[in-house]
Parts: sequence; structure tokens; C-alpha cells
Amino acid sequence: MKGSLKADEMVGLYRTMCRIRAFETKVQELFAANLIPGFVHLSIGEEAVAAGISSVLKPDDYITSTHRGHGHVLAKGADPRRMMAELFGKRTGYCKGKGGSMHIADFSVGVLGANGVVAGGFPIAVGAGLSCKLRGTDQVVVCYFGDGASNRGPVHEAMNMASIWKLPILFACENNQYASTTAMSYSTSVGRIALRAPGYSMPGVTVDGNDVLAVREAAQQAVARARAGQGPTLLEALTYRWRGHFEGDPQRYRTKEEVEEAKEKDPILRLAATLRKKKLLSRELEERIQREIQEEIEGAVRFAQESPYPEPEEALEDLYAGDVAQAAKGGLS
Amino acid sequence: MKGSLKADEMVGLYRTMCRIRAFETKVQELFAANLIPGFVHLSIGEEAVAAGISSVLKPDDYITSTHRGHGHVLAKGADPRRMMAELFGKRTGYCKGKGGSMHIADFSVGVLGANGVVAGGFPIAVGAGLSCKLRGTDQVVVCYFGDGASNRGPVHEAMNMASIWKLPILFACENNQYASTTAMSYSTSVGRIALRAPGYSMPGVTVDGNDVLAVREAAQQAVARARAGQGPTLLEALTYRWRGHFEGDPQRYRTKEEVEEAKEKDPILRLAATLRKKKLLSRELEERIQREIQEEIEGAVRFAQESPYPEPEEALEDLYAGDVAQAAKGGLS
Amino acid sequence: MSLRELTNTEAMAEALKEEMSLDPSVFIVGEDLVAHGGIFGQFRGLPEAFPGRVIDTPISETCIAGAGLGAALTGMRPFVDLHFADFVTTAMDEIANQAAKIRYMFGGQVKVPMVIWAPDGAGLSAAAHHSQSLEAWFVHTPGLKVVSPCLPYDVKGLIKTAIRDDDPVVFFMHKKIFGHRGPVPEEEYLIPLGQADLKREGSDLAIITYSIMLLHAMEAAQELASEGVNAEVLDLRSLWPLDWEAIAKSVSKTHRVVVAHEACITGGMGAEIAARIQEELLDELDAPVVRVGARRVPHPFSPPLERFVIPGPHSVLEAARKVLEKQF
Amino acid sequence: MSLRELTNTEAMAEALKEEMSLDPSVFIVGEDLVAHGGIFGQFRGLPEAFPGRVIDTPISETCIAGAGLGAALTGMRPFVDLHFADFVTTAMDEIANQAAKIRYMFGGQVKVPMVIWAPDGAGLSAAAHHSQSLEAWFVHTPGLKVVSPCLPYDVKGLIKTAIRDDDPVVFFMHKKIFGHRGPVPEEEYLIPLGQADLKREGSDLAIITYSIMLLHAMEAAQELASEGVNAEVLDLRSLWPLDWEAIAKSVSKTHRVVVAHEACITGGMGAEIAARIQEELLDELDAPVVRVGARRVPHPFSPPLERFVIPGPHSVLEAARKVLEKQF
Ligand SMILES: Cc1ncc(C[n+]2csc(CCOP(=O)(O)OP(=O)(O)O)c2C)c(N)n1
Ligand SMILES: Cc1ncc(C[n+]2csc(CCOP(=O)(O)OP(=O)(O)O)c2C)c(N)n1
Ligand SMILES: [Mg+2]
Ligand SMILES: [Mg+2]
Repeated sequence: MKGSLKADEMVGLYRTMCRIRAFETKVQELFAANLIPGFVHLSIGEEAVAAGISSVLKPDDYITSTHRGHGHVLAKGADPRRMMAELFGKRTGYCKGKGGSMHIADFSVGVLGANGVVAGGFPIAVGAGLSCKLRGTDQVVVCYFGDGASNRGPVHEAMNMASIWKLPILFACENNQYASTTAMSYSTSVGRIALRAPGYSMPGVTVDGNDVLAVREAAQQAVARARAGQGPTLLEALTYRWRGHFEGDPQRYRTKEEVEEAKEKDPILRLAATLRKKKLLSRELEERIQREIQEEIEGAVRFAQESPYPEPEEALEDLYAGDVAQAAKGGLS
Repeated sequence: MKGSLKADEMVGLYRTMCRIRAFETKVQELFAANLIPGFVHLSIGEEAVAAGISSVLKPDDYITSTHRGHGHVLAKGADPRRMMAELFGKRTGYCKGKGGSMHIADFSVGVLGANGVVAGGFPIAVGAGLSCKLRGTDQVVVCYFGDGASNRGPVHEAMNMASIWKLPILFACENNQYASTTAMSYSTSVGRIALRAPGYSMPGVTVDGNDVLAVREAAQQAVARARAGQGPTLLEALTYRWRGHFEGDPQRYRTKEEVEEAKEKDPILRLAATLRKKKLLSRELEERIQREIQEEIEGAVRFAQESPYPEPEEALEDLYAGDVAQAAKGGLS
Repeated sequence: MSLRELTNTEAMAEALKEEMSLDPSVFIVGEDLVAHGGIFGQFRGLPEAFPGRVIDTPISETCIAGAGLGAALTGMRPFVDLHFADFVTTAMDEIANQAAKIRYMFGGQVKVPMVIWAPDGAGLSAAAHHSQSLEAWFVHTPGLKVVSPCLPYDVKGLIKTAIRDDDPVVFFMHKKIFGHRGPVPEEEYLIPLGQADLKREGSDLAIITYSIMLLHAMEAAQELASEGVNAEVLDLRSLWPLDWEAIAKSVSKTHRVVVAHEACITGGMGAEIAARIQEELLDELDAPVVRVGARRVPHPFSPPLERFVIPGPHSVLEAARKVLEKQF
Repeated sequence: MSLRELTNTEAMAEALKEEMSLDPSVFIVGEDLVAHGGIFGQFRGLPEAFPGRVIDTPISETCIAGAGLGAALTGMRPFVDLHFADFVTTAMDEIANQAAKIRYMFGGQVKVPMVIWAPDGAGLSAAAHHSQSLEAWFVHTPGLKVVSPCLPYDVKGLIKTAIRDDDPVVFFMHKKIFGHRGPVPEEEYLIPLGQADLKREGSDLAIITYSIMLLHAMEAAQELASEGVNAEVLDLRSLWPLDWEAIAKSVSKTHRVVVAHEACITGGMGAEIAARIQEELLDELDAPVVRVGARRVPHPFSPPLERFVIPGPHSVLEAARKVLEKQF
């Protein structure tokens, strides 16, 4: 299986992971420099999950994302310039500055939205899956979520509904072992989230989430199953969050050593090593990839910085699609 | 195990089931005669579950009940006179007429309340279990629920929390195969609710819910486990609802034959046969039991009928325990 | 226009039937819809007429509402039945944090054409978990539209419009009005959201109301008429958008106002309307606006208690008398 | 009384420490409390001082709130931390249908001594899911008490009272006030629920407010003073029970009233207060009551947008000028 991956696909996975890493490393810097308002949650170290999964999706497939969603969104094909502009709160951002880091969406590439509410994407994913089924398309939906999210009620309702209706959904758990300050081993009544799948008569698979090839392979099976009308799959990818829960997190709940140890399992270095062994990643290619990415990210930052802030009154736009927009503006509000 | 039950305990189970049946059969008549307002959900045919479980509980153990709760409440030791008065909406009822059939509670015998919201009892049961643990008592909590309830989100959150904290809870599923008009085989992604227990690392047991001895035995193990601080158990009792979902239900979702067939598994007749075989239920004893129960139920009806309705202004009482009661009355409300 | 009499149940089913015939993206989802055509028969005939488009669910209101949203975001027009308005409590995140905000949070990228429908109201001894009127929560939630009509004509027209509307519409119908009959044209028609309807013209006082209280207000107005008082009754039908022009017109004409709903007075829709009337039209008032609504307790079960808690025609009458008394 | 200056964070932690020392049935439950002493440090020191009585949970707000209720029904006094007020949407059934109604539904059999605490409010570019002020929903829900103080003195006294109160108290604190300092006596004291506090005496106009808007109102009042206008500022502190006497006194004294909160104006607490003032004290008003609050949109992320949506001192000032303008 892994062997059957084409060379350019493998390099593509590498490039995707590097783009996510570069984007978020830049965000980290910009946030520290007070250039990004609000709160930022980074997925550095977890890039293999989004990269592996998105590599088997089509442009019109859907994803629902989380508060830690830059990677999901980038991997699904969103434009880093409009993402960065959104993080800056600029009018050229995906949400015209109304959303920020926790609320990025790009409906044109199937991103149904990040979400500020943990597990908020589950019911939406079920609805999107039901919609695919009712419209008779072969689209699939990926519902990203964390280990912490797995204990919220909507997860249960969504998995049950997806199963009884055989909806084309991949429930993708990024198990990074913590939910904010809380270790999964404390909060969760089962050692592996995937062990809950039998309760919904769906396949439950746990993979090494730092091995992008393993993630991709498992996702491929799940997506094939979904497209074939056989229903949802629960895929759990074991990984680790390198940064704090949010930028600025004092992280008293874990040791530096634990973090350093986890960093040794860097999914990017790991794939790089594999590629080099297979002679797929020459020094020149690698330099070119990094250079292109740096240019792209710097371009995104430039775009964001040069874009204007929205005018205050724009806060009253985009509430309603229908003709009440006027009424709402004219009203007391 | 079954053999180790004492004779009077077995007869006690029989008596409990007959009391529930008699109470509800009377309620059915009274409702049909327009003497009971609102809505009524009867558990006729399901008596073995409440009877079997309550037989292993102590008076200070807790239960949370459901919209179909007369049996749970009676079996836990509530007074049928005050129950009946409540169903009539009388001032002498458990809730002074404020609750009705779906909202009976008797805190003096550990009944933390029926509930009009399906699965509404789960979080309350978790809190009661946590309270037992924090107070260091050996009390246990039984959380009754239906097959339909099993698909609601709070069930998931509650089972996970109960498990991680090893709370003394028996999650008791009365699987009567329907939730209102909806068959469990349609709504539920797993053939047996108990199969969801491994997802919470707790024992999951399915028993014949028309066999009160089997229910009792399984409950006994679960309760022993809970009292020993080993955590919760999910017990599923397979049974059948003889009446409509509510009194008046046209029941287009199932056939008369299906109902008739199910009635052949009457839990009361079944125990009666066992008792007779063991020579524990002479004709005289049986007649005495039935006579006593009839007298008790008739007494309850008389009590209810002779009791006064509350005065309208009593509607403003019992909202707050603190001194705001006055404020609330004096206020605009 | 030829007129027939339909019940609200029939008017609602007819509206859905028409919209489902016109637009294949419309579907209905909720608990216990198929076997009995909904608990009030409001979907009768539709499961047969539109196989696969009336969808029974598990008991999972959170996910039902959220699934409606997910479907709305991806090309469908879901009509979500929440079973009882009291159970919106289990789907508040999906309604108030997700459906209401998604278009705005995402900068207007997407439309959210969904209806969240629920029967509300008291009067059937259904007690505290099956009797509430919670519309005020949703009026206070930017991004939602809120509708609560009473008569079959309005129900039909507004159901059709709500389905065609590209924003999330929370649609309440009082559970005691399903059997209420009224004229409904055979011809197709729509009623815009945000348009009140003057159900009775008058000059001495205005009763501003909606949902079942319309019936009580009409009864009270008739009683007042027999006493020589000419009350006008304004049926809001939509609570958001709110037809402020119609309200202002009634206030400026009558100078005396009662606002009546079945929900709890404290913090109810009547507070918003009264506050705004005094804010914008204080000089027009000859007496304070008087609010009618439920007392601030949960709904008790026993009939004498419930009758005491919820308002009826007598409450409107009492409020009207109070408003008429005052002479500036 | 000897006075020290404490931040709200410190005042809150001290109140909890005192109550937990006095009463072993008090415990704290919620997400992410132990490692960092709560997201604002509001529980700092407590996990160590009271082992096992500050309890971290999974992300399960529905069950956290409901578990608080279950514990309250069985002899404990839970203090439930809901993390962010926005997430009450996930626990509305437990709060509004269960905790609020249980005592009443069951005929007064039981007490429900629990506090449901959450940080609310905007101003940190936290966007639509982490910025709301939702107190109006709970004031509209019979059975709940609702508290929302601003200054450390009030926070400490009200946290203690809320814990000792035998009814469910929903307790909001604005997330921008945690670092705000103010005098707090060393000696123990309590502040009754339902008692407003006149934070500034004045005769020309009354600003009725609570939570962070108190700070904005004080700033506006100072500005007005420099213009020769003497504004009085009434801090409600509790929203239910509501100190109607204090409101009536301010209204009757000043005849000009602004009601200010950060929540959305439409259907907010200001609607209730304005409606009631005109209902009971219309003759006292020299001008309409003017409401200040957020515009009716979700909270946008970008600073210029957010500043435009939520009210500040300038909004109070503007409203005050409007109220002062009018001459009857
Ligand atoms: C319903 C809800 N509860 C709590 C929060 C606060 N919160 C934001 S992220 C988070 C932890 C999420 O953990 P996990 O699902 O494992 O995702 P991760 O952050 O590890 O990617 C929490 C508690 C929230 N946003 N929504
Ligand atoms: C949250 C919620 N959703 C829906 C209902 C309406 N309802 C009442 S009972 C019921 C069916 C419950 O089925 P089950 O849990 O199997 O219990 P049973 O009635 O079979 O005893 C439904 C849908 C409700 N009361 N609460
Ligand atoms: Mg995590
Ligand atoms: Mg059932």
C-alpha cells in the first residue's frame, strides 16, 4: 500500500506538512510580536494528520475543523494569504475580519468552518453527510476533532446518526494527548478513542499520527468505504502538541522533557528520512520546496499587513442573507 | 445465585411487580375516564426491571427516573397515595400538584425525580454519584433510561465521567424496543445497548428483562461493584411496552400481533409459575397479595379523589428556597 | 380568491407539500415523523408523497438541529422538527452559537436556509418540561429570525416563506392552536417575514400580540366592544424582524397599549416592545404600556395552578382596563 | 474595617477559600481548574488547600452542570465553573429545564444550593464563541437567580452569598475585570442577593448598570461631572432578584434614566428594566429611558469591528446626552 504511493504524491505530503509548519511558525512569531489579536492555537507537530487525510480528498469533499484548524484548512486547499489576513483581522481575510483564527472557513474548497466550540463540528458534519446522501453525490466529509472533544455529547449523537444512515463521514481524531491542561489519560474512560467505534458498529482504527503515510493509508480506506456508501469510520491518529494549548500557555501540566521527547517524533523529519532513503528528496528539491514555501508565507504576511482593516460599520454587514439585513441595520441594534 | 434467594424475597419481588401492575392498570382506567389530566406513560409489562433492581437497593440509595417512572418510584418505596394524588393534580400529591405523572419525586426514599426530558436523569445521577463519593458513603445511584434515551449526548458524557471517577452508578436500560414510534433497530447503531459499555471501560450486561430473577442477579452484582468503589455498570434489560407510548397512542408503528406475542412473556406470570413450582405461592397467599394490593390502590384512589386541589395562588409557592420567594411574589411575575 | 377553511395542522402540511413539490432540496427531519405524520399530524401525507424526504431520527436533538445546519450549508433546505419547544435547551449551541452565527462569523460566505420548527405553549397540563414559550431567547440572539403565527392563513404563508428564506428561522406554533380553523385561499401566496397584520381595527387602545394570545386578545376585544371600547389587535406574526412601523402606527393612533404573550413577562418579548415604545414614542403614550404574560414560575401541572400561571382573555381584559383607566 | 486592595481574581479566590474552609460540602468542578488554578487564576491555591475538592472534568459541560445539580440535590454545595459563558448553550437543559425547575416541579421538596459560574463579555478579540453576555436568558427563566458584579468588594461578598444560597445562582463575571483592583475588608462580610448599590450619587440622571459597564458608567459620569452634570450610577449587582426599590428611588430622584449593559440591546436586561420603569413610574420620567448595549450582531473578531459593536464609556455618554436633551 505504502509502496504504491507515487513519488510525487509522497513529495506532495512532505510539502503540505512543511507548508503547515511554516505557516504556523510564522503565526507564532507574529503573535508574539503582538501583530495578531485574540487567541491562537497551533498544531505544530501534528501536521501529518491534516496532510495525510487531505491527500485522499477531492476538492468538493467537505471538512469540519476545530479551534486548532490552520493545518486542516491549509491542507484542504485554502489560500494562506486570505488565512493570514483573517488572523490579522483584515478586510481581505476569509471572513472579512469577523472570524479570526478560530473561525476560518472557505466554502469554495469545502471547508465548512473551524469552530470555537469544542466538538461543534460533529452535528454539522452529520448534516453535510446527510446532504451528500440526499443529493446523491459521492462526496465525503471529514470531521476533525481532538481527544478532549471525544467526551462531549454531540460526538455520541453524531456517531450514532452517521452509522444508522451510513453517512460518508470520516471522524478524524487528532489525539495529541491533552485537552488544554487535561491529560487524556485522566479525562477519558478508554485507552484509545477508536475503541468506542464498536459501540456504533463502525470501524475504529488507531494509527501513528506522526507517520503521514500510515495516516494516509488509513484515511484512504475510510474514504473509499464512505464513497462506496458503506458508512463512517473512526480514525484516531496519535500525535503530540508541541506548543502550549494556546500561545502564551504556561503549561504547568507537563514537563519540558516530555515535550522534548515528543519532538523527536517529528512527522516532517520522519517523512524526510523516508524520502531520502528512497532518493525522492534531493538537497536541491528540498531547498526548492522550502524556498517556495517561505516565499508563499512571506507573501501571505505581506498581503495581510498591506490589507486594510474593515471599516467599523462593516460590523453590521453579513448577518442575514435575506432582506432583513436592512431591517437589522435600521433596527435598534 | 438465583437459588440463594430467600423465599420471602422471591415473594417480595412478585408483590412489587403486582403492585406496579395494579397501580398502572388503575391509572389507565382513570385516565380513560378523564380523571387524570395531562399525559400518562405506562410501564405495564416492564415491571420486572424496577422490581428486580429495587430489591437490591437500600432506602438511602438513589434513583433517577424517566417519563415512564411509576414503577421505578413505587418499587423504591414511594407512597402510592401521594403518587395517585399527584397524578390527579391534588395538593396532597408528592409535588402538591405541580409535577404530575412525569415529575414525581420522593427525596425521602431517594427518588431524585422522574424527568420530562429524555435522558435528563443522567447528569443528575452522575452528580449524585459524585456526591456519594465526596461524602464517603456507600450509597449507590440507579439511573433508569430507555433504549431511545441511549442515543442522547448526555448519556455519553455521563458514562465517561462515571467511569473515570469510578462512581457508584448502575445505568439501567429498560430496552422495550421502541422510543415512541421509533424502533430501536432503526435508531440505534448497535444491536445491544450494553455493547457500548466497553467504550467506557465498564461492564455491560444484557439480561432478559422479563425475568425478574435475572434482573435482580445482574443488579446485585452491579450494586456490589458500585458499593465496593469499583465504578459503574451498564445493565440492559430486554423487555416490551404493552401499552402505547402514551395513553391514547394510535400505535401505527407496530402490529397487534407483535404486542400480543410480547404479552406472552409476562414477567408476572413467569415469576408466578416459578414460585408455584417451588411451592412458594399458594392460592391463599396469592389471593391475599392481590387483595392487599387492591385495597392499597383503591385507598390511593380514594385518597386522591378526596384530596383538595391546590388553591390557584399556591402556584407562586415553592419556586425559591431562599428569601427571594417573597421578592418573586412581590415582583412583576 | 376562493377560500376554504383549514385547520392549522392542514395549513402547515399543505405549505410543506407545496414547497417540497417545488424544491427538491427541501426535506423534513426530526423524531417520530413518519409513523403518525408528526405528533400533531402536521406532516400527514408527506412521508408517502415524498419518500426519503421525511426523515425519522434517533432522540438526538443536538445533532438533529446541527445536522439541519450542516445540510443547509451544503445545498439543502432542511425543515427541522424539534418535537417540543422545551427541548431547544438541548440544541442551544447548534441554534444560537452555530446556526445563528455561521454566516456572520464567516464574513457572509454562506447562506443558512433552514427552519427550526417547534410546538410551544401551555394549557394542556403538560407541566414544566412540555409547556414553555421561549421565543425571547432567540430574539435576543443576533442571526436568527423568529416567527410565531396563530391563524391558518398566516401559518401557511409563513411556513412557505420561512422555507424559502436564506437565513435560519426559528418557528414556533402553540400546541393548542393546531386544531384551530380559518380561511386559507386555494391559490398560492407567501407572507413576508417581519410583517405584522392588523387583525382588528380600533381607536381606543392597541393590543399587540402573537401566537395563541391573538385568540385571547380577539376575545377580549370583543368583550371590550360590548362595553363601548374599540380595541385594535395587532398580530405581529414575526418577532424578528419586528414590524416596528406597524407597531408605531398602532401606538400613535391609540395612545394606549397592551402587549400580550404567553411567555413569562419578565424578560419576555413584551419587555422589548414596551421598552422600545417608550424609547421612541413616549410622547404618544397616554398611559404606560402594560404587559401581559405568564407569572415568573415554571408551568405547574394541576389545572387550577396552570390556569393561574398562564394568561388568558381575562388577563388581556384586565390589562386593557388598566391602560384605559389612566388619564394624563 | 481595615481595607486592602485586591484584584477580582484574588477576591474570588479568597471568597471560595473562606467558604470551603467553613463548609466541607462546598466543592468546585469544571474544566482545567487544577493545573493553572482556573483560566484566570480564580482558583489559585485552592487545589492545594483543599485536595480532592477542586475537580477537573472532561470537556462535558452538559454533564458538568447536571452533575452540579445532582450533587446539590444530595447534600453538597457545588460551585460549577462553566469555562466560558458562551458554553452555557451546551448545558441549557441542565440549567433552565432541570436546575431552575426541580424545586418547583417537585413541590418544594428539595433545595438546590448550587452556583453556576462563568466568565462572560467581549473586548479581547475572542470572537463570536468566546464573547457573549447571556444573562437575559436566565432572568427570563423562573427558578434561577442571576448575579453579575464588577468590583472586588462585590465579587467577594456575592460569591460567598451565592454559595450559601439554597437556590441555583447563575454568576457571571466579565472576563476583562479579573485584574481590576479595589478595596476589600479583611473582615468577613456577605452581600445579599438582590441588593443594588449606589456607586455614585447624583441628581440629574441615573445610569443603571452592572458588570463591566459599571466601569464605563463611572467614567462617563466623571466626564459628565466635568460638564456640570451630576449623574448617579446604580450598580445592580444582582439581576434576579432585582432591587426594584433601588431602581425606583433613582428614577424618582433623577427623572432621567440610562440603562446600560454589554449584552445585545434587543431583548436584553435593559428592555426589562425600561419596560418596568415606564409601567410603574411613567409619571416620573422627564425623558424616555435610553438603553445602551451591543448592536444586534455576533461579536466580530477584528478590533475595529468589535469596538464598534460593543458599548463603551462613549456609548453611555451619548445615551446620557440624549436623555438630558429632552425637555417635557
Ligand atoms: C464546549 C467547549 N468547552 C470548552 C472549550 C474550551 N477549550 C477550547 S480548546 C479545549 C481543549 C480541546 O482539547 P482537544 O479536543 O483535545 O483539542 P486540542 O486542543 O488538543 O487540539 C478547551 C477545553 C470550548 N472551546 N468549547
Ligand atoms: C429530549 C427529549 N426529546 C424528546 C422527547 C419526547 N419523548 C418523550 S418519551 C420519548 C421516547 C423515549 O423512548 P425510550 O427512551 O426508549 O423510553 P420509553 O418511552 O420506551 O420508556 C420521546 C421521544 C423528550 N421528552 N425529551
Ligand atoms: Mg487534544
Ligand atoms: Mg423504549
